[in-house]
Amino acid sequence: MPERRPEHERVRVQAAAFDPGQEVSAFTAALSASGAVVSFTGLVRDGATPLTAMEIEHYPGMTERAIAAMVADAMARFGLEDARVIHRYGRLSLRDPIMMVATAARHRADAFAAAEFLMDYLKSRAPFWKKEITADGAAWVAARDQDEDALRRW
Amino acid sequence: MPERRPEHERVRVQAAAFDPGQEVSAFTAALSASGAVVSFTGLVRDGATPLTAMEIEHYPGMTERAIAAMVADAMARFGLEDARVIHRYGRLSLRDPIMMVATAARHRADAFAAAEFLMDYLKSRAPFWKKEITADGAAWVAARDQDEDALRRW
Amino acid sequence: MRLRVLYFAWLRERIGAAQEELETSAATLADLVTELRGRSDGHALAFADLKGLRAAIDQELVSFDAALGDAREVAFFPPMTGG
Amino acid sequence: MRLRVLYFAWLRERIGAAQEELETSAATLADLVTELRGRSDGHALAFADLKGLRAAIDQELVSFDAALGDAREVAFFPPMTGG
Repeated sequence: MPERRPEHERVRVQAAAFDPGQEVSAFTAALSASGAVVSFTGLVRDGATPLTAMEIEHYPGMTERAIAAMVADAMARFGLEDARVIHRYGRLSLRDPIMMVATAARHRADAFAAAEFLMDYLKSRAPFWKKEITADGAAWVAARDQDEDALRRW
Repeated sequence: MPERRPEHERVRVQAAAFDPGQEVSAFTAALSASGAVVSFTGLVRDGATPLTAMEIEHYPGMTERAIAAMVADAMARFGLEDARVIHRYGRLSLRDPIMMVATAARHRADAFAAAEFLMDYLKSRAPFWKKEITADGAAWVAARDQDEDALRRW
Repeated sequence: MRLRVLYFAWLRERIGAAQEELETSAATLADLVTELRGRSDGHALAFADLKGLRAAIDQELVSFDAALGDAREVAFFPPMTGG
Repeated sequence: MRLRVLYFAWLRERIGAAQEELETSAATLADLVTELRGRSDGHALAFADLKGLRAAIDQELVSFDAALGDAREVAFFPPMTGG
């Protein structure tokens, strides 16, 4: 395994848009020992009512700390060569990428498990709050019990 | 859901190299109803002995048929909006992408499960055979019992 | 003790402020909530039911029985909906 | 019945050919294997132990007790190692 990237380079919390494909290319190009790369991208999509926009509020400072801790945990638990988390905040449009996770390990089982682990923790433990704006008005997205339950498997 | 892409456009078996990031971008850009995209990329990596090259043999015709059937199965089973499988054959170098899978669904659980399902079937049911070329000579990669066992969970 | 208190999402909207600086002698987060409820009708409404709320002390997620200790920043918010 | 038989990976190397055209009256894949074993030492060696082998009839994976029916293409190979 090569020298490991500092934790803070693995996490980006930003207002700017990003291209998940470009991130996957850059992430993959920097690997040296992995046989398996998994990526997850979350996109803004319509709910029951067509969406005008999504607004994401976050807790600057705590967000980066919380995600860096999750990434360090995933790196150790699944023996990853590298991992990446990018998460946007601010105003997003339909179909915009909201966030992505990438993981790299020797074998596929670890890369998949690490990506799912990070997604489960990001959903319920990273301080982001989504608001959906539709023709009917704006409404905060409610946390789902099944997202909280998903943490129990780890 | 928009009109679905014909099955054969979802599967590519090719000697040419490909860029997994570019594929993720194109795949994601064509979606309209999904909130979750998962990609898996398999890379050539060193085993116990440093690798000179990898040669992948396949069964032309059967390969495409077998993969198209897996993809159709995954689409129905996990309610996917779209899926993509690309798999190379021929001579590959260290760190080259060997293959990739991409899946898109409304929710992350289905996108992850479909990608793992496709990987498990590709490993043991798509007619590819890998040969590792090292300084010691060439050796066919042996199938692993755990790859066969992985199919039992579906 | 001087404390910065932050509010997020609908809690922020209900209270009508993203942050407040205040002086408190509360020993725990629950004590602090009791104090905050007295500040306005908006606060009282926002903190009516703690079951649907989460809290952090100095950017670490904690439960409502956590001691404030020498905390400098406390935050209250609804369950997170990231990812 | 005229049949095209394909070999892949180490089976191909051991037999020394990627494909053969042959005339057979074998009813099942197992019968065909018995015939093939007689063709050369390489064939006999390649088909010594069927436990480590897989087979397809007209590009569909089947077990060794499968009937040949009106098959046109039969393939033999080791367990797949794709992905």
